[in-house]
Amino acid sequence: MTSVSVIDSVSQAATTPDTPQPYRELGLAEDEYARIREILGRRPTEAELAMYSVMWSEHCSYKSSKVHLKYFGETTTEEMRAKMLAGIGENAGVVDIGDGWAVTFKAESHNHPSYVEPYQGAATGVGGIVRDIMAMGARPLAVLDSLRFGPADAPDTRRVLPGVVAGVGGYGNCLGLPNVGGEVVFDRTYAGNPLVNALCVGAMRAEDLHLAHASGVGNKIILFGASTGLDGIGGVSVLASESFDGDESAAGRKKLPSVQVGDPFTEKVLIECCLELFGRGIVVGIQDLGGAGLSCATSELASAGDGGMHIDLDRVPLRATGMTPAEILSSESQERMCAVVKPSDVDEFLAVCAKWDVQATEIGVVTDGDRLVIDWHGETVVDVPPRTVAHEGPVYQRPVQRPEKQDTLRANGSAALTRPSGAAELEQTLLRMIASPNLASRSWVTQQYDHYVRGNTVLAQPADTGVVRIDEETGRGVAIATDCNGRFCELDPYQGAQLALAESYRNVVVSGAEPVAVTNCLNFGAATDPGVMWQFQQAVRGLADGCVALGIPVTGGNVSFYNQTGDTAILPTPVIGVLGVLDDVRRRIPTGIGAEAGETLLLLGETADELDGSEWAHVVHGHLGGTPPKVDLAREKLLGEILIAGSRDGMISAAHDLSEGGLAQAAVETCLIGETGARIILDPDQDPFVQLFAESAGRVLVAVPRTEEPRFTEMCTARGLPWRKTGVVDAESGSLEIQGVTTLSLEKLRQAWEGTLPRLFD
Amino acid sequence: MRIGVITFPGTLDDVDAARAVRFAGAEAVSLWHADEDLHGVDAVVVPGGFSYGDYLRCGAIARFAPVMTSVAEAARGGMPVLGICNGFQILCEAGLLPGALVRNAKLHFVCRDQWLRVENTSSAWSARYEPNAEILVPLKSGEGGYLADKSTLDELEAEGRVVFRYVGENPNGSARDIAGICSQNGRVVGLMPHPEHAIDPLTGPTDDGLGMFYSALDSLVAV
Amino acid sequence: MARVVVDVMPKPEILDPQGKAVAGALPRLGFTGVTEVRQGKRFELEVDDSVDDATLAKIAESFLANPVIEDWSVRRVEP
Amino acid sequence: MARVVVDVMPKPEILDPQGKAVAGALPRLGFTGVTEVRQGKRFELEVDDSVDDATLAKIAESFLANPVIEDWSVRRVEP
Ligand SMILES: Nc1ncnc2c1ncn2[C@@H]1O[C@H](COP(=O)(O)OP(=O)(O)O)[C@@H](O)[C@H]1O
Ligand SMILES: [Mg+2]
Repeated sequence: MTSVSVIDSVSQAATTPDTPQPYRELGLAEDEYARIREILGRRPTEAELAMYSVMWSEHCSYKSSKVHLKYFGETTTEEMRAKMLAGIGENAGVVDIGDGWAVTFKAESHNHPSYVEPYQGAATGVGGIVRDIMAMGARPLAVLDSLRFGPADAPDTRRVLPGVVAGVGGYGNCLGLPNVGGEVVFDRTYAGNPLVNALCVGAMRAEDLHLAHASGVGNKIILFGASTGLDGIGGVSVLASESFDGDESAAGRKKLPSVQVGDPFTEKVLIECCLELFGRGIVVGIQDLGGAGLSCATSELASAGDGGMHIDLDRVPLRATGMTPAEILSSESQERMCAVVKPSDVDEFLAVCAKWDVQATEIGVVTDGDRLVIDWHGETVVDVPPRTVAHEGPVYQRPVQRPEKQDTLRANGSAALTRPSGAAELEQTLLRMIASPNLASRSWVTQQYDHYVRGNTVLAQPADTGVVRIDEETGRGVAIATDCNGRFCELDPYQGAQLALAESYRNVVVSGAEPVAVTNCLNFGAATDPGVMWQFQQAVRGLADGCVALGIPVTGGNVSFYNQTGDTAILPTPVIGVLGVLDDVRRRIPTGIGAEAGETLLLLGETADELDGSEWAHVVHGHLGGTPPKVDLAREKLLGEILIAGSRDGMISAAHDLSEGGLAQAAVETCLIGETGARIILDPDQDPFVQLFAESAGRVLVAVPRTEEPRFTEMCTARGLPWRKTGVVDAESGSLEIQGVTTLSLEKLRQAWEGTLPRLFD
Repeated sequence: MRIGVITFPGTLDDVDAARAVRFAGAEAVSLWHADEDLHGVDAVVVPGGFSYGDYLRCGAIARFAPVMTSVAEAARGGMPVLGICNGFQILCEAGLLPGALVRNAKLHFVCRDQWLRVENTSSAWSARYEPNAEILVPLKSGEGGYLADKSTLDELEAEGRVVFRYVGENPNGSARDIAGICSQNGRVVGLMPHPEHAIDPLTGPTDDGLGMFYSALDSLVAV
Repeated sequence: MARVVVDVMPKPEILDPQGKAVAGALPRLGFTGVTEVRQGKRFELEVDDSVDDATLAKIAESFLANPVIEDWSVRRVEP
Repeated sequence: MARVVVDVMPKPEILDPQGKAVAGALPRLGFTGVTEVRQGKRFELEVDDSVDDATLAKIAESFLANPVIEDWSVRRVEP
């Protein structure tokens, strides 16, 4: 490798305009490459080409989604914005939750790496999102993971799922972050393309918000955390093979995997180190190193600041020998952060890092002017206007076309499917449904996650929402849930996105928390497919319009395109996370019944004959078609207000929202989680099958102490929320009775509900 | 009373252990792994987590930390020491307790609420419980299977040094359902489950874990 | 019957947090002079004589190791 | 400089859940004829020539292995 003597410097590039460059292999289009040449007034150096190519990738530049995502900003009103301290465009959105506390949360996808190497892919997905939260100056509080796999009984799912779950747990558990929720969904469209979306929530005092800005000429740039190696340089290795022409070892690099191995211990000490640095007030700006590594961190810090930046790449601690500047700049080695520090604070900064045994190196300085300049072995290898790398990437107006098959899909409703009739068939359907992979207990998964660590988890799986205490004195805390029903989105992406929002919102309000903000992780097929872009556009609009109706803003999110196996795209999967606030977590409403003797069960909301796209149609008939349940966001909001009021006044002893699997599923879960029996009395005027299995939105099953029943139902009536007394808690019976249909012992229900995942994956 | 809580790089449950100490009415003193000084504490808790990432073997690196030299010496002098989860692993690695902890039988990390029976009520950390009391506390570990050779196990049983035993299905393949043991003099106790996460029904399954911390305070007063 | 050893090691360019932790700890324990450590797995298999080398390679490649991040080697040893 | 390999294996009398899991999975993947599997660790160390065999043994015995549950062996190999 010592055979390379020529560094592709800026001056070299200026004098060799015709050197052919492998921009296509790096994923740049002809016109994109031309634009880089135009910006620079010469050909880019290898290092510059590497930087532009990673930063202008779909993942970093949002080039296909930008024009649609704008809609979030356009629809956010001043009122919705009132509590937002930082929004879209920052590393993560930040909201004011009162009492001087600010909360930040964000989700990110790590889909493809998790297919290639399930354990490490999922693990580094968690690691990456946690660093995003730290880059806001927050202490990470908890994580959630939203997962999608191929059919539960497919052999490859047996490879992918256990690895992903172990990876999420392995990393998160070792960081000491409680896992407080998520999803596990199976559908054949995810078979060659699982989804691994990780969400992290963090908290800070509002005045400690650290934005990623490199301001103040003369301030130092410090890289700290792990060394930089050859991990994840993927495509950039073509550059190495170009310049190391004929060199065996370099040619070998072409095969480098774009998979990284995580080191959660290093991240754990990095967290503690960052928090101590924040506490001492010696961080001017901070940025995590995620996808696109140093390219991203340096160009984003410089472009958001008020000056330029000079980096001495020779100072970056390396783990591999013979790395080129392009490789160093695009390495995705994990567990690294970059900070901007005043010269007078550098010694203190380094001392804190030394205390935590965290490697830290001054690699550059904030300069006058507006260029990002990077030197290597005494030559300048990068000299660019940083905004052109970080913020002024290409923007595409991709063709959008509603697919023709959409009409056929919608016309093919579930009405023609054979429904169970009679008590015996209903009972059999219920047992089959609760044991089906999408409805069965998730405890095989969630038992692998520590939800106790740090002692602030007030609700976690199998509750509808995770609730974490932030302030031990006052009891202030947050509730958070993620949801998406991809089948509904396939039938109608606009409405499907709103249904996902509605469900996530409902999951938060059933804990008694007040929703304040929304994040998302939008997983779709290929952006080059006009039908996929239509799904995307519709989902974004549905979500944004839904947020306006609910009065809470989208504060950030993530887009993942190209999730498909061959030509088959995944179900459109806009995972929606809703964050809520509890002024005192002691008033949280649990999910299981039985906390008080003799509770009454009430069903809030209305049930319609809505079974298109339902779990029942999927499990029993393998059917998907028709129109999804209707959404009424005003009703969802009212439902939320009533649950919050009920929680404040201590009128509700348990609440569980209805979603996939309908009332039957919710009733079984609330009994099993509460380890208490109940009797359900169906409405004689409505089809029992519809009542048990329809998936109408806007419904919650609540348990109220008998003494509170009149007061609570009067409140519902007065505010126009339909409710129906639908049963009683029966602590003595040890069974769930659905009057006129069946009586099933909790033991039998538990076996059916809990047996499935262990049977498939142990 | 002052109870020290050690923090190694990678320790996670130190804040919880400190909170439990405070809930029990004592002062929690944080002890740093690199500092030999025990700052005059009356007892020590070695909390859970993943010290140094636990990549080699749980507790294998932490036991060499300077603070552990002092803890070992103090333990020999009769100071109550409680090792929880990773702390238990560290005490075994350090030779303060016999045996070793290995991967769970099903190879998965397990986080769940676990019933335990208190079988020894004379140790420094269990005297507050009724004999054979059953308590519910979280268990969360990937390498929680307790192992020792047969003669060691027999000796532990014969000397009544099995302090806590799992009730119901064995969660991790531990020999003889052992969840926690103590030293010969009953001053050093190690267990895999987490009493410090069972101090308040708001954030844990019960407050059954507080008894361990009260026990230590009792034993200190009695001395 | 034959005894087979399969060694699985992290690829040289891939981060090895386990080896790193060991290497970092050694000087603290008073052992100097160890400049690098990599940690992998060792499997010892008892196999019927019917199992040929190609099958062993397949077991190693497709199951015991993940070739994306790990190298492996198989050898028969004296029992 | 020398390259040293340290193998650490669970003692024969100790239950080895990892090895058992591998042995159990192989037939499901269509591999028959493997009758027993044990899983341990392999360390590769680069050491200065100053490090003698006694020191290596001490590193293995006191640190890389837990003699309560594991056996170890050390050997120098060609680089
Ligand atoms: N991958 C996961 N990680 C953590 N928790 C999960 C995961 N999948 C499901 N859960 C939890 O299991 C419980 C049941 O999940 P689910 O049925 O999807 O809830 P819901 O229908 O209320 O959204 C919830 O508490 C959820 O947070
Ligand atoms: Mg729910």
